[in-house]
Amino acid sequence: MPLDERYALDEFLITTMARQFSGEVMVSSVTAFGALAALLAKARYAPDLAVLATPESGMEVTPMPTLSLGQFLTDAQRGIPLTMEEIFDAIFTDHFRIWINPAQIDRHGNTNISVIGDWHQPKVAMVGSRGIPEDTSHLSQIFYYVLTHSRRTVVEQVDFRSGAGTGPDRDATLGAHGAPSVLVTDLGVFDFTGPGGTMAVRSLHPGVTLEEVQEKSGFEIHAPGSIPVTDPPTEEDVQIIRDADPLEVRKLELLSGPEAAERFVSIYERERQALHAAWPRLGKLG
Amino acid sequence: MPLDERYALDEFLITTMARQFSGEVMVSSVTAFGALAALLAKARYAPDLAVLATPESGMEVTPMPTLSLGQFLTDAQRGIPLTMEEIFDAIFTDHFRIWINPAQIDRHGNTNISVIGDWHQPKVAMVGSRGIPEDTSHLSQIFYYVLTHSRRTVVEQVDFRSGAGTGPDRDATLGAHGAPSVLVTDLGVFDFTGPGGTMAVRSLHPGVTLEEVQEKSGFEIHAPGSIPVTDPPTEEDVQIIRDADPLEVRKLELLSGPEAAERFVSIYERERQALHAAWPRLGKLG
Amino acid sequence: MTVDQVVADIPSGSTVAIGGSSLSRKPMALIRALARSSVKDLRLIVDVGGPDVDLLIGTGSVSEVIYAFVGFEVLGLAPHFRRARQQQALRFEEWTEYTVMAGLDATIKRVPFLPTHAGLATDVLSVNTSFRRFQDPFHGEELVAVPALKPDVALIHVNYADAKGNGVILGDGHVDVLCAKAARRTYMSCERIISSDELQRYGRDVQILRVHTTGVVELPWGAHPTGCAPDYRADLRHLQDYLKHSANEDAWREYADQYIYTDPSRYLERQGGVEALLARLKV
Amino acid sequence: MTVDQVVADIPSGSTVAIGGSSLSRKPMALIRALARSSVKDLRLIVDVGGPDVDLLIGTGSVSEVIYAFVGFEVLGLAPHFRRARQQQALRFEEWTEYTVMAGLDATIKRVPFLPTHAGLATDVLSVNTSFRRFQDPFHGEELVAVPALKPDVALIHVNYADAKGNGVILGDGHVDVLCAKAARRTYMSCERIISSDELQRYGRDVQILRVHTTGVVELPWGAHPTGCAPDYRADLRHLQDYLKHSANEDAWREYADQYIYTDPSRYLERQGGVEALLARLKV
Repeated sequence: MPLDERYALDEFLITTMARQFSGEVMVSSVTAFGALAALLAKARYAPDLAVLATPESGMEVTPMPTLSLGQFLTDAQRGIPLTMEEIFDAIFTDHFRIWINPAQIDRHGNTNISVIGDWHQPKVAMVGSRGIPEDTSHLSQIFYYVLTHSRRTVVEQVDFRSGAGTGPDRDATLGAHGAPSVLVTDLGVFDFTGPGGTMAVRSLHPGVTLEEVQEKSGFEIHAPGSIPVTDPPTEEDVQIIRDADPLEVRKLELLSGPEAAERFVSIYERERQALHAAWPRLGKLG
Repeated sequence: MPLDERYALDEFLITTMARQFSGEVMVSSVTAFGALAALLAKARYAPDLAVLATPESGMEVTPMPTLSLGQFLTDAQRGIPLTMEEIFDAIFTDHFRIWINPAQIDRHGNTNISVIGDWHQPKVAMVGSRGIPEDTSHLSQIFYYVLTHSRRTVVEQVDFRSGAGTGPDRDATLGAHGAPSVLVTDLGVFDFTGPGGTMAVRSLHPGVTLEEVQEKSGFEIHAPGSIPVTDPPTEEDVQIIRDADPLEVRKLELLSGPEAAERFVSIYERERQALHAAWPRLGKLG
Repeated sequence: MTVDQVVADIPSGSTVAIGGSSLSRKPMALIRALARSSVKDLRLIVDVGGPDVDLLIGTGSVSEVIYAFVGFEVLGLAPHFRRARQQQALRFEEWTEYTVMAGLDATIKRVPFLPTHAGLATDVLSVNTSFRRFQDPFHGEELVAVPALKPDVALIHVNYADAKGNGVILGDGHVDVLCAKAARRTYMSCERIISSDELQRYGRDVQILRVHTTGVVELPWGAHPTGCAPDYRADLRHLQDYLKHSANEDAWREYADQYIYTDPSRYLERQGGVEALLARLKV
Repeated sequence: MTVDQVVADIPSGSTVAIGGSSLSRKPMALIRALARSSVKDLRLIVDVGGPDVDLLIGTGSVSEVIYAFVGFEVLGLAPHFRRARQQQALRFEEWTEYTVMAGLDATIKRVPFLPTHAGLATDVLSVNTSFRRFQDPFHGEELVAVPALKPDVALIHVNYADAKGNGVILGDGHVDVLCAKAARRTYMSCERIISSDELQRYGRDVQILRVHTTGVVELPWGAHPTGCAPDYRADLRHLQDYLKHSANEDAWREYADQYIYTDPSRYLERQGGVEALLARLKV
């Protein structure tokens, strides 16, 4: 999408993600994008969210995008400490939301973070399915985001189903439990309301064409006759994001190679100071 | 048994109970006798016990026999607060011991606290089996005590099995899991080493004869040729019990009728003061 | 919320899980509100029940009780429970302490059952027809399948809560967390509503999370006559009075008029007022 | 206890459950002691693994890994884990976060399995042959049976512990409590051993109970290079160095000589000493 001087791509995407939240649910902050989307949503769009500092740390805190300090935020802000058991109970009772950033997502919303190639003879062994099977078999809303929409990330069929998508297998075994609901990419917003629960365009970001999307996807995405343009962030949205992420941890997710490494080191060196500036009580704890 | 001026029956029985404990296990204090047995054992016979103030309250505390203050002891002594889940995990992993006081116990060590008569048409509906099924299906040692050994309490067959005894049903379904190990009554100490896992005399209290036991039991209890006499408490045992129970809550369990009611009221009125005297920090909490 | 709003949300025939344990932290003010409403045919789920279950049976509000225990501990048996059991007046289902927890946990984990050995070789399995014996899918070991318990409503009483529905429990937690998570709607009374900032100071004593609660009511002494550690102990004198008044219908009507058919503030006055309660029960 | 006594209790072929989560509170000093011993053919169980699993694979101590995740979070993939997976050098079994917890919990509850919907409609069920699909005994609903995971040994690192084996965890608890309860023997390292009286001040942060532990070792910075909230954050610079040295065998031997084949106090010296660590990592 073409850049707009009022906001960067990351701010556009985070705002779009924030606007998906609703209700009184726990929100886990596992990536910088997820943390900022939760924080912005809580401030502007879904005031009842119960936001966590890390996948597991204290509830009712203001997450700060960080490389290594998630748990320390709970300490600084007090917060309500949780256990893994409580996180999973919130998942099973559908009181939990999370933005997941898969390596691959396919036509039916199946997602993969485990392996490229055959699981038994991996081309690239990634990390393992973590808690995505639990999320996708229990939550009524599952949010995915992909920062580089391409034929490598948005694929006809994932190499391995870490997360359950739509289709007969889900219908037979999970029934009403869970289903992928939204995918936000750098090109648009998608859902799974196409024929047979397949991916469909909900809106495209300003300046993005359907042709570009189809060209960058591993399959033909269902599109309605008239496609809305994704609403851009407001000035207030952008300001909230910038204030909440002075170290610009969010930028790391969009970078790679030496530029990312350099930025990474600089953020890591500065994050303690930023934390102490945001939560002065913390410095006194030691 | 004939009274001895050096100790009362309750002190004799509590000491006998205390001497059954061993190892590093949690001990729940659900009755005054159980609490005092745990406390005495910890002081003299099984120093590694982790003693609880109530069935569920803090670990590593000094239980005080009480009518209503169990939970407050955790507060007063700090202690390590536990949850019901932790109690049951300790039961399932066999790190838990408890003295249970059933309404009936039978030849095979089955026990009943639920109902006299048929469960569906109760003569006396008591309280329900509580956690006794869990204890008896998981603990490798299960301790019972009965303060009035009689044909009403030590019976041929319980009216309802709240707790699993020995025998084919246990062998078929529980295998190596759990089994009743000891019964202490006002007449003697019994175990379940008789033919087919039936009740057997381990020792008789001073002055008690086998004839008396058989007469007061609903069935013939297996007895070895030579029957030991139960060891009496030492002076130190008795002193520890008396110091730990200045209100003499333990005496209540042996009383009934108006005498019990009167003693009950007096203990209830005085127990806060006793608690504050034992744990002066508590008075400052309010 | 007010107690009346809570009761208005509980229709006749509801399945109600109750927190606390025998004489400890029972949500008695909510129970009394339920008892004086026109609600009938309640199906109660308790792990360790006491005056909560007994009072609701006494006012004819109950059609079924699922329980591991109902009693008055040191004071003896629960009179209305005992009478109803002996007269076979209601439906009763005897569970055990862990199986009630497992039944609630099954609902939380969204599975139809959880397996256990508890109950094997006892008569609980013979009289409780909700349980089922089955063989585990790996080795054919015989186990008990504990079915999911699905409360419509949970009622709990805690020490402190914030207005959003996070609750602090300072004494024993009993099964309150399980009740709150398993029920479709959870109503929580508390000794005092505090600010969310103040609440966060209690750390891991914040045991009830607002995503699992529907409404909060401030009801000081809301557990009376049961205790609420560390704020007050159980009022055994009042409970002795309760037992005396449970001996016959006239006496029970007198008790009900005095203590049930009245609002929470008048209830406290009839205990002699807050000062007298403090003098008698504060630890 | 000392680290060497702990390692002496762990024979080759043991099944070892490891606490912590990726870059948080991994018992790294115990892991390094295990890595430099002659112990082989370990069967590791981790929920969320990181440098713990990767290092033990790097030193050839492992024959099988049961895991929901192994990675270095913001730093990327786990190099030895990735290589071993791609070369099919060891046996791997992919589980999921909750099923690892459920497998440990099944052992704690002494049942052969626990049921869940997790894994249905995913490929985890196809590649993980330990799971079994079955139908629930009540309604025939299709479920996954998660088999009990039975660790011989659990290794965890906590903030404080008393000499008796009660442990305080101040940051996230991860799956440490489950590991400690499920394992036949649990060894716990801690930043500092404190008196039992002092420990009791931590209330519900005392998460590890001594009845579930076998031995305690005082090992300050024992989680390094992972973090131990609120005492120190993860040492991402050291971990970057680790990753660089994992590129080839020579570099890895250099890393191992420097940081694994050395005792805990020399390890800290080689990090620049405690002062430097404090300056870099204390929050």
